[in-house]
Amino acid sequence: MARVALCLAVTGCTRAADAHVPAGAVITLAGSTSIQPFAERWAEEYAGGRIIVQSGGSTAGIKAAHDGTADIGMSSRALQPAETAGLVETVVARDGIAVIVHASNPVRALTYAQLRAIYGGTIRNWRQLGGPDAAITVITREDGSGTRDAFEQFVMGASHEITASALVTAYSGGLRKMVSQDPNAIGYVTFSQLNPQVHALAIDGVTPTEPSIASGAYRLQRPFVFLTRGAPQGAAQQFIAYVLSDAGQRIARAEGLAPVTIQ
Amino acid sequence: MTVAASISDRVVIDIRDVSIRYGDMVVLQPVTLQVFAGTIHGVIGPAGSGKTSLLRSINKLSVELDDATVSGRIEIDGNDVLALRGDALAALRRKVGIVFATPQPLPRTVFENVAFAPRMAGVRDEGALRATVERALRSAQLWDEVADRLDLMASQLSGGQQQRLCIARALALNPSVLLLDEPCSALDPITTRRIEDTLVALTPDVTVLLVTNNIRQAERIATRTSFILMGELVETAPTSRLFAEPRDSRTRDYLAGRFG
Amino acid sequence: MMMMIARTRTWMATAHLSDAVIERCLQLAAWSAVTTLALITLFILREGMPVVFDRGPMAFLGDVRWAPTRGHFGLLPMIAGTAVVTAGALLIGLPLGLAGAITLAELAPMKARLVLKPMIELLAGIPSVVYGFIGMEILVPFIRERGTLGGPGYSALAASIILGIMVLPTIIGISIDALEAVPKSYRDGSRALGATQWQTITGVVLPAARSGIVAAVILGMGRAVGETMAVIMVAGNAVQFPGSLLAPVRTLTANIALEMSYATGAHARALFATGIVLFIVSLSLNAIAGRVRSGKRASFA
Amino acid sequence: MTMPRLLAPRSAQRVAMTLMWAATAATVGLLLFIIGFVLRRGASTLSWEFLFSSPRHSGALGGILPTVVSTIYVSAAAVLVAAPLGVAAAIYLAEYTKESRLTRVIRSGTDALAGIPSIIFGLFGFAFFVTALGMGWSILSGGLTLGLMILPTVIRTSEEALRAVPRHYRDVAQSLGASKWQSIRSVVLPAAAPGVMTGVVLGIGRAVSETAAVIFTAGVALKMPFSPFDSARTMSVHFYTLTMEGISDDMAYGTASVLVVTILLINIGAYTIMNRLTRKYR
Repeated sequence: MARVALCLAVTGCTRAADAHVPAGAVITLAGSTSIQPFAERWAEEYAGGRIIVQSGGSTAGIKAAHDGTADIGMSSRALQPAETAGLVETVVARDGIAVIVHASNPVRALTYAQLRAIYGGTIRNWRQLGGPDAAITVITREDGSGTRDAFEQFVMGASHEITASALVTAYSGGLRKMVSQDPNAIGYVTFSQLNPQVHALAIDGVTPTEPSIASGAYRLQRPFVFLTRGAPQGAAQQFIAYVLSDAGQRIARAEGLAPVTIQ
Repeated sequence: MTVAASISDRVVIDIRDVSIRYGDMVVLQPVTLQVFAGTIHGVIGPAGSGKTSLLRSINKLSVELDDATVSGRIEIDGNDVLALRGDALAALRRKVGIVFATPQPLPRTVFENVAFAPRMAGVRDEGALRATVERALRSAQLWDEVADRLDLMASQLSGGQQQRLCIARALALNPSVLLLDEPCSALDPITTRRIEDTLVALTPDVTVLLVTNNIRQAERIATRTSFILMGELVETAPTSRLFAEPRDSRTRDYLAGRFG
Repeated sequence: MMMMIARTRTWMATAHLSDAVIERCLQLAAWSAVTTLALITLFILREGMPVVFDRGPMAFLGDVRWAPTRGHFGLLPMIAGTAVVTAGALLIGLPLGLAGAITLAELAPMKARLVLKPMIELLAGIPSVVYGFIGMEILVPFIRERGTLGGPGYSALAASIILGIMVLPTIIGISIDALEAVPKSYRDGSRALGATQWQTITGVVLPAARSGIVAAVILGMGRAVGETMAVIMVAGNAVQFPGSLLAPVRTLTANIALEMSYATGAHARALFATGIVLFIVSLSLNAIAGRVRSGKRASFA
Repeated sequence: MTMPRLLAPRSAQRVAMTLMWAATAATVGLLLFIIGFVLRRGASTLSWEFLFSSPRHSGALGGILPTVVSTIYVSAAAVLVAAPLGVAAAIYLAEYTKESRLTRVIRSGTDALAGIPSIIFGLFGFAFFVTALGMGWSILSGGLTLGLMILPTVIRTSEEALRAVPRHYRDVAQSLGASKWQSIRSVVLPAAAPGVMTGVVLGIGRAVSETAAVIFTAGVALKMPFSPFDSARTMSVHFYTLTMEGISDDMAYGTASVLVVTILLINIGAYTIMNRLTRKYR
């Protein structure tokens, strides 16, 4: 499975894949930058119409679905109660967030409490976790990144904050590269970003795999949600149906996401 | 070789009470001077006496490029020079050629140097340009030496040839007046005489105002001569009378070479 | 004769834009740089000031926590980060740069100078992302794995070294101008009194060129303060007061570029506020250098 | 700064000389090392196919053609802004004004603009061109931002070139009836052309190697740009993204090599223009 980083740093592309432009209705998707590259992959394969994919972040996507500037809003976080009014949510895939360490790191599993302590800056040495006597290099994403939001939501909770001494990078691929180069590093990337250079830890005994994410056993994950004003219909409904079809879900799996409709 | 007395008494350049200063440094006291049509008018005097500033004011170069302040009135064929600006001034300058002390060819070929003024005046037709260039080079007595090398870079000519090129360049638009600022100061005696012959040959079609610190040169070719000392016009007279019986003692001393 | 002049004049005026119109256009162009500066000031303030007004400047200059999505906009750590990294860069760039400038201006024969000077200018031409890349590939692992050094490798030290190299062309270039402005007679006089070349340089030339060199240092600082990409790649971007040179830091510039992609609302405005601080620092460094340099000219005028 | 007294002047001189030359050698050595390091690593990826084919999988495979084209478009847009404005400003400063309070304001404003960090240009470009003027992330926004950034460089070098033109060219041209503008256009400017061109080419060099100001104005879309309003990822931004995303080391080295070679050629070009043409006009 070609787990190649697809996430574009700043997805400014406002035009559909120009490889081939199928006839039929034009649908605009807007929202989460995490979903955007995968939406483009679906758009490339979709024969039922021309798909324009824009970014702007989950909040922008939710707003776009509300005021109709986009046929389908994309959100990679659960909606707050106030945001759900008039919107129908359709989960099209799930993206786990894998906690990664250097391949040579003996530590293979952590609890959520330990993870919170590491990122909170209270546990500072691998020895406290059964690893070598070395300072832990904590690496995180920049403020505003969807992946960081999800990590903070599930691991840190409202009361804790990620330590100020953590290294910060604006690129998930870059974070993975930093972890792969520093034996004492710990970081987190989306499940689709995993590659053999780094090792994904089991959290509370559950290792992030496609099934464990799909089933919800692996709790550190976020849903990829397509939002429509009212029940999806017309061209939007056809595209969502395509994405949930076997073909669409196989693309999701190929891109490292956990499909929702196929095992 | 003396020159016939002034051919006509029509005044081409009429300078009345003209004084020049740079900032608050006065370089020329009020000067009144007439230059008659078709003559060569010499202006002699020691260096730094304001001769060059006066000459450069006649086509207003001193005002535009040297930040000089010129008061008084300068008329060329009735045109109030100091009042002219912009395109009107440019048009006047096509009628008033100027040659500087050191030969200053433009970084172009011989042909393009002479053709510069007509091109600026809007002449496009190559045939007309070639004719103008040939005529100008002939009247500057340079044609025989460069006829077959017109596309040579001007900088490759000798000093004397370059100065004659500058004269030809100034003559390209048939100016009625030619101003020369010590044209031969950088040239050897033989070339100097050639330039002098050229200037004499230009009259009476062209009126020549020749600033020179070479007293003999003025004596040889100037119809009338003015003597300026330390920014003051001492006296003006037909050359022969000025050299024979100068009215002012300072002129007599200068001509005798005692100072200046 | 008058008729001739009149006819050519009218022809001239219509055939092309008259001089006055052209002069007007050139004058407008002359103001283009100043207008741009004004526009930049206007837009940076327009985007950044609202959040400063409604949260108060102390929220930015008095706070040490930066969590824009949670309402914390403390810039103090970044200001400290910028200061540490700039000081570090000068520690490296000044000695090397001044030595380079002295060699090129005073010691090198003309032939060598003609070869070396363009190479120094080429050093300035290299994109900062390449410097950052070299830092990531060589410097960071070196710092991490060296016994005596250690730490995550991404650190103030790495940023200082890279910036030290990057400011060299600025310091060398402007110092050379300062040294070359010192009249040759100063050197001849000193050597005539039996001083060695080095004594002449240290005793006569450097003091005479002092204000120019100070200006070069200040402009070098400006270059270091304003660098973004190379710093993001090697400094680690941690929002903290660096305990040691081996600790990661975040500079003002890095703060802007890191989060600009996803920032919205107050977060985006906070990044513009960061820009305002950087803008003020750069302008004042530039102004100080200008005054120092003009001070120099005055003494020689 | 003076050497400590403990060394006799003679030996102080020798020690100092070695130190000075060592420092210069180190500086030049650094330059050669950087270029060597990048070119050696990138050599294997460099090929015509790499230059002229499109990237696949966000740049992990294939070539960098779109980024080469984007770099050319953005730099061209920058020059179209900076050259006319810069040279016109330089002409006004060199030919039309005398040193006055006004010219001092213009000059200090231009110097201050030169001192502005490129990230501030990025912010400004984003706020002004991308958002306020609604050009979005595009070649136009990027080009305009870069154009304003290299404007001071063009103004400074052009003014120096104009001032280097011998004074008498103006005397002669205007005395032959050329108007002030004609004398500038037909005599002074051609003579100053080498210096002006050098300034413009150096400006291009800076535009090509710029990243911070471009990433927020021209965007990062890895697609072949067709219209000035298309978002475009320049080579330097592509190299930065490849490196920071850890997408592919080979592609990163290859892009870096192309970038460094381009900058080398531009600087060498500027230098030769400066030398060869001035000799012709001297």
